[in-house]
Amino acid sequence: MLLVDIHHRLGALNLEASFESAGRLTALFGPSGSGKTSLINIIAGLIRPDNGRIAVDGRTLVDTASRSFVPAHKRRVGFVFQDARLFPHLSVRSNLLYGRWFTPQAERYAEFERVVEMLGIGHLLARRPNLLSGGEKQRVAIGRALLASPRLLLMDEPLASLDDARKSEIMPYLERLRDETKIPIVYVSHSIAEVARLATDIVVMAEGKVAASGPTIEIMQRLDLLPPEEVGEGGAVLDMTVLHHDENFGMTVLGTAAGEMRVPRIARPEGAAVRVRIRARDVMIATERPKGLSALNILPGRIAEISQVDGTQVDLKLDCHGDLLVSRITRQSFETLHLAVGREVFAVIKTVAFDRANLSPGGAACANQRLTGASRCHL
Amino acid sequence: MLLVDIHHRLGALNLEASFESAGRLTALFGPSGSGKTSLINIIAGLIRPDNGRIAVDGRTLVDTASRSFVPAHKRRVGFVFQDARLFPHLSVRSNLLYGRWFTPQAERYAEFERVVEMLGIGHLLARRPNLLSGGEKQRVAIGRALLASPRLLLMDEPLASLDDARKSEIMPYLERLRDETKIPIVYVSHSIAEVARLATDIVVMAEGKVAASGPTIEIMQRLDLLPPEEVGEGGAVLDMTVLHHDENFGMTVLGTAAGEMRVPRIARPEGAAVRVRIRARDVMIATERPKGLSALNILPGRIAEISQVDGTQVDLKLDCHGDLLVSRITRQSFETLHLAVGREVFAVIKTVAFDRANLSPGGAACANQRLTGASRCHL
Amino acid sequence: RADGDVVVFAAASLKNALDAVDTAWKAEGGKSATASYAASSALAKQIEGGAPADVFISADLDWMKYLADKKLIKDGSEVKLLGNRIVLVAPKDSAAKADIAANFDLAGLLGEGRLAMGDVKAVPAGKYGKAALEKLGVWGSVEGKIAQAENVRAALKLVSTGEAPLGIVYQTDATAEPGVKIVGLFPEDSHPPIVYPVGVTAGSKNADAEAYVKYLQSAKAKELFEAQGFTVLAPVQ
Amino acid sequence: MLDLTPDEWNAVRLSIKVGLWAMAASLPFGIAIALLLARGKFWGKSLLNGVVHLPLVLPPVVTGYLLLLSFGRRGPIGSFLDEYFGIVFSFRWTGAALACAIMGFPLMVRAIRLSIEAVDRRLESAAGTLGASPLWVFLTVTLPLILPGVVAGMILSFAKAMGEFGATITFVSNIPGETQTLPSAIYTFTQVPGGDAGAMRLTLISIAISMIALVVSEIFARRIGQRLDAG
Amino acid sequence: MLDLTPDEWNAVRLSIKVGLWAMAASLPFGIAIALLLARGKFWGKSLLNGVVHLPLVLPPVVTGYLLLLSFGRRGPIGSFLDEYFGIVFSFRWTGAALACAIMGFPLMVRAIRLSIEAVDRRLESAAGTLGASPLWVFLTVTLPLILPGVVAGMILSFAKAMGEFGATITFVSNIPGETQTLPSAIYTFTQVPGGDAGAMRLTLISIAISMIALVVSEIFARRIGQRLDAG
Ligand SMILES: Nc1ncnc2c1ncn2[C@@H]1O[C@H](COP(=O)(O)OP(=O)(O)OP(=O)(O)O)[C@@H](O)[C@H]1O
Ligand SMILES: Nc1ncnc2c1ncn2[C@@H]1O[C@H](COP(=O)(O)OP(=O)(O)OP(=O)(O)O)[C@@H](O)[C@H]1O
Ligand SMILES: [Mg+2]
Ligand SMILES: [Mg+2]
Repeated sequence: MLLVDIHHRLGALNLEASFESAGRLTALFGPSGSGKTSLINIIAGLIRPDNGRIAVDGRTLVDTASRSFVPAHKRRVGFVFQDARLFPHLSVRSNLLYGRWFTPQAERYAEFERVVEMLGIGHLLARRPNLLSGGEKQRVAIGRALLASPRLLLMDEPLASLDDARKSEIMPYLERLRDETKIPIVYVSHSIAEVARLATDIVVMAEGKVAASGPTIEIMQRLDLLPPEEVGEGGAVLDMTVLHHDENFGMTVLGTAAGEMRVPRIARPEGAAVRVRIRARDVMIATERPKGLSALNILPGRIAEISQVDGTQVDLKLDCHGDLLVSRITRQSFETLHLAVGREVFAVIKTVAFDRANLSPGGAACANQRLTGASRCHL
Repeated sequence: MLLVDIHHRLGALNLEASFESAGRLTALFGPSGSGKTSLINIIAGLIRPDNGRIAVDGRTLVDTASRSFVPAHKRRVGFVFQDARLFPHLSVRSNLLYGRWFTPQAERYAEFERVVEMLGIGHLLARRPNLLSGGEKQRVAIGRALLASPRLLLMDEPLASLDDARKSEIMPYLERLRDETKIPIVYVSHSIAEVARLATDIVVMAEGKVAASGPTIEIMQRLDLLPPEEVGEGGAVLDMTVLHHDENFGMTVLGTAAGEMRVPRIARPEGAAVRVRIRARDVMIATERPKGLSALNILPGRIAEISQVDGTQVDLKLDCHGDLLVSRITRQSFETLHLAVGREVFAVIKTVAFDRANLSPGGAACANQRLTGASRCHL
Repeated sequence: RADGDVVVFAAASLKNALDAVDTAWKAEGGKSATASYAASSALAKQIEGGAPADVFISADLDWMKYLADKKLIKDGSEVKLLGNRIVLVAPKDSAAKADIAANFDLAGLLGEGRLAMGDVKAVPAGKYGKAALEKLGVWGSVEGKIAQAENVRAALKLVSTGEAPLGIVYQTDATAEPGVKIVGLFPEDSHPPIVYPVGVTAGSKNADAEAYVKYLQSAKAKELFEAQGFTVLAPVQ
Repeated sequence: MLDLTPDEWNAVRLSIKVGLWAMAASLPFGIAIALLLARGKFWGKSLLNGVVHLPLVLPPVVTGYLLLLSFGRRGPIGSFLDEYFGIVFSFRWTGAALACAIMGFPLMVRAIRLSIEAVDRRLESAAGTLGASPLWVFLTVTLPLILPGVVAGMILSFAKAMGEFGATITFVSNIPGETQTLPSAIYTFTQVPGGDAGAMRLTLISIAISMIALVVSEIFARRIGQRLDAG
Repeated sequence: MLDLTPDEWNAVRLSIKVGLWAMAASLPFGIAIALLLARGKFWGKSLLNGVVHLPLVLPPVVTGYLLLLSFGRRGPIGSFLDEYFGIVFSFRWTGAALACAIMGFPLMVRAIRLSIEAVDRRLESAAGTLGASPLWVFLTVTLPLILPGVVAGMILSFAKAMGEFGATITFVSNIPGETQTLPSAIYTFTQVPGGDAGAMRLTLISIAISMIALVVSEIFARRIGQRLDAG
């Protein structure tokens, strides 16, 4: 539970952020210079806001009204800086272990070996930071923050200069952190894929203000909030259950209100909750059930809502027995197929459209939805 | 024309890079710590290689055999560093103009206003770099390198911390640089989308060695070269011609050997060459021509090649009247549809699958292909 | 430094002579003496500041008087111990000749050069030199050509290095310095008497201090002082 | 050349002792004052800065007199320290060390201050977020980063002590075996006829000691430098 | 307090002139030597470093004698400079400036060197890739970045010149209006009984001048500091 309600002036920028995020991982999303870094600096206690209040899990970190201010070193935050900020006089190992000195024994949950292995920095431990490559520095910085076993993790574009292979080794760890240790995380990223996969809540910032905030599921459906280039990445986020695995074809069958969905095999037991992002542009519409098509997932549904994006593309919301899918098609198709609200159609989704980045274990989003009292989780 | 053939020892890393790239934009691609930055440092003249030779457009920059070494400041390279490295004592404006002092009047091709506007840094000109946000710094660094009007542009993950909106404003500029001014560019990136769009040639690095190198079209088809997480991004890159625009639906019809292809409207005149990346995972296979489907592009073709990726997915190469498409489907679909080499099928591609990142003007790749004597461009 | 040592604060120019006297005193069954050599001014101020000195030997009367006025010197212990002469010196390769008398042509001898001497306000040799030149009536003609040094040794150096063609220094220094030659001796009546007074400090608790001062006036000491070119003023005891 | 008299040996030993003590004893104050001047924002900062520079600005003799007046047996600070702590400076080697420490202080403070001002404060805030209190941040981040300046300050202080003479001889006089340091001994030689050879001999010894100290400090500094940036 | 004699006024003026010249004239050498020591790799670097520190290590009187021997009228360097360039140091204010410059030189070099060693060399290579030759890189990147050290070095040199006395008076003696700087004048006062008041008056003037210089340098340094890191 993260509560932010601050006002702070930074040169020409008027940072005015007010939101409440019930989720375990809150993504800050917004263009360059919109105040994301400044905001997490305030959360970390590195900047004292002109006025306002910040509380995490009920603990007030700063409140200008009551003049309380917890200094940075007492906040137990793990901060992954946008610039790595490694200590040049310490070896990588000492950098990693720096925060551990200040963590009470009982509260150390991050294991050194585990983190080092996950980040692939075992061979760097004896080195000095100055000779590391950009990505190596960033990984050490992530490790340093994690190994402080923080009670609040602030990550400022932590994966920006990492290759995708490395990203996909780190992301599951962050997911476990989010879901198992329940450490609240504030995560700045420009990558919708990352945000959609990791975030339970999203705060969209623009010019120092909060343009929108809410659970990931809601924000991701609002394609209008996304920058034009990222719209194709938007879409529905559904929470599903693992029904069974098809070991022969290496697939997993997920159950959803809309029907069964076949995705590449995932390593989750039967009955487990899984969260699936279905990009709007990956969902085709067919007016009759297609035959002889390589796409395995064909879900019947009803057009619930139609919105024109610009003159050329149309977004459809499909109600598939309660689950909501978003599809983006051309206006040409839209007109050719005579689509209208209420019409029964089929949503066609390729199985391979689900890469690992779109599948993440755990129904964290749902858990949060329940916390906030919303009930649209399985809508 | 970039020729690299060097060997250099850096601590534990044995950098051994030997490749020749005829293209105007050579992408360096590879995991963190694989030696990309070190390599472009050598090209820039910041590191003197233990031995080897580097030549750009016939000009030898370093040749340890003949003991020639052009010092960095005489190479006229524009270097966008992974860390921005702005001059802290100069304003943003002076940072931007720094290289201009050293550029002969006649060779200045980069216009200040144009670059500043493209990078969206007009409001920052009077500022000191230390107060800029991460993305702002990166943009100024790009501007500084461009405004030196370099004869060789080296960019080390230049867009890593930028949002996609900003990226898509910068990329066309880089494309124009590549195609119009013919400045050779070496570009380090982890993003396949960026690389596929911009690069004429790709050098894949791993542990200091060149794992593969060649024209983008070839490398992108070799899905095996891509890291597992990026495979979905791979696919065919085709050079097409603008046939006409459909102003009503805001679409452009492209001509290819395989037939017509409808993509979102692009701002290119009729007859212009366009390069299209078609992700393997965006191509569906149908054994009979689908009806009532929102996908607009349905191209008949013949299965030319089948390769199993792992037990669960299959890559098909389709020969569509000479153009080669790549499709990735599940093994389940593959078996259900009884696919085999030689079978006539339909490739189904949604129009919205082409976002701007997949469409880039100019047949740069082709031009290069011709230079190297290869003739697979319209294969 | 042993606890019973007699601590002597002496003007730095006395070092050679006094070291020899101290050695002799010890050899003849006296105690050992520890000498601290510095500028008379500094030593006087230190004694004023509570320095553990038993005996003070000043290079001029002024600083002795300064302490005596402040009741820091034992009444009646003060003795005018040594005398010295001031001389005109030139670098040893100089052809300068001078007959020091009233209104002698010092300015002409100097030419463009400067006359090196101790600071005419601060350094005893400088003060004596100025007095002598005034008495001889040549001060006015050379006043603008003086190079005042921090101490008489520095003035000597200026001459021996050829920096200054002439200088006024103590006879003791001039005879011992191979780099200079004595061009002339100032008449003793041309300046106030050059006196090195000695006295026992009021704060001294060392019973040997008096004996030491007495030994300074002994025949042996006289011999040693004269070996260094000093004249001994105090009668031998 | 090395057949020194016992007094001269004493002077050599004493000079090293005084130099080391002056350097070591002023170090904590040097760091504290440098920190205050580099980081602090308080009324009277210019004044403090001026006071720190005084020993540089004043002729050493004046500094010596001022020390004599304040730290002497009869001076206010001197008598206070004597009475309550039994610390006596006047005419002891401790006084020589005090004089040298004070004369070298502006040099030490300046060097350390320059280093402090060059520290990237973002590293300190990074340490703060990791749980280090300001004191720990200083000990584990700031101090290691300013080591080059600390080493420079120490060597300057030591070298100054090897050459300091005016303030020392004025404050604690020139008592062999107690307060006669090498420079005082050299001075004494320059004050008597025929002393040049002796002065030269002691000067060479002084140079040799300082050279050793310099070389050691340079090796040390190079190590630190390599650690901090081999980039 | 300010009813100074003409000679004293001369001493004040001369001290400022000598201090400024000593500072200005040694600056290019200071920067060059600091650069050499910080960056150079050559045989004899330790020796050069030692020589630079000599004026700190040697008693000022010895430095004065050495100056006299080498830069004096008959000294090898002095006669050479006189013959070929018409530059004369002996008994001139230029000699006082030379003595002060040399006494302040180790302080200046150390401050500048510390700053040079703190420069992020990656910025220099960035400038290189933009086409700046090493000289331009130095002028447009290194020099602005080391300004804090340069300012510190300058103020140290000036302050030292305000207090320098031993080497100056030994080298060029104490000629009112020509080589009598404030410290020499103060010295004279301290050597006569009852001169304390006069010494104090001149000392206060000397302190006042240095304070003004210090404050100006601090303001300047703060400006630079703000520009370099307001992060
Ligand atoms: N001077 C050096 N001494 C020792 N090792 C070095 C040196 N410079 C680089 N390395 C090492 O060489 C490897 C390659 O570094 P480089 O910066 O070229 O990687 P990179 O491909 O740019 O990685 P990234 O994508 O993370 O920036 C890294 O493991 C790095 O630690
Ligand atoms: N101390 C400051 N004084 C003046 N302006 C500042 C200060 N700190 C930040 N800014 C400005 O405020 C804006 C927001 O900066 P911030 O670093 O928070 O952006 P950001 O959202 O993190 O951007 P990016 O994605 O590029 O890192 C920027 O325009 C920056 O230049
Ligand atoms: Mg930021
Ligand atoms: Mg790199």
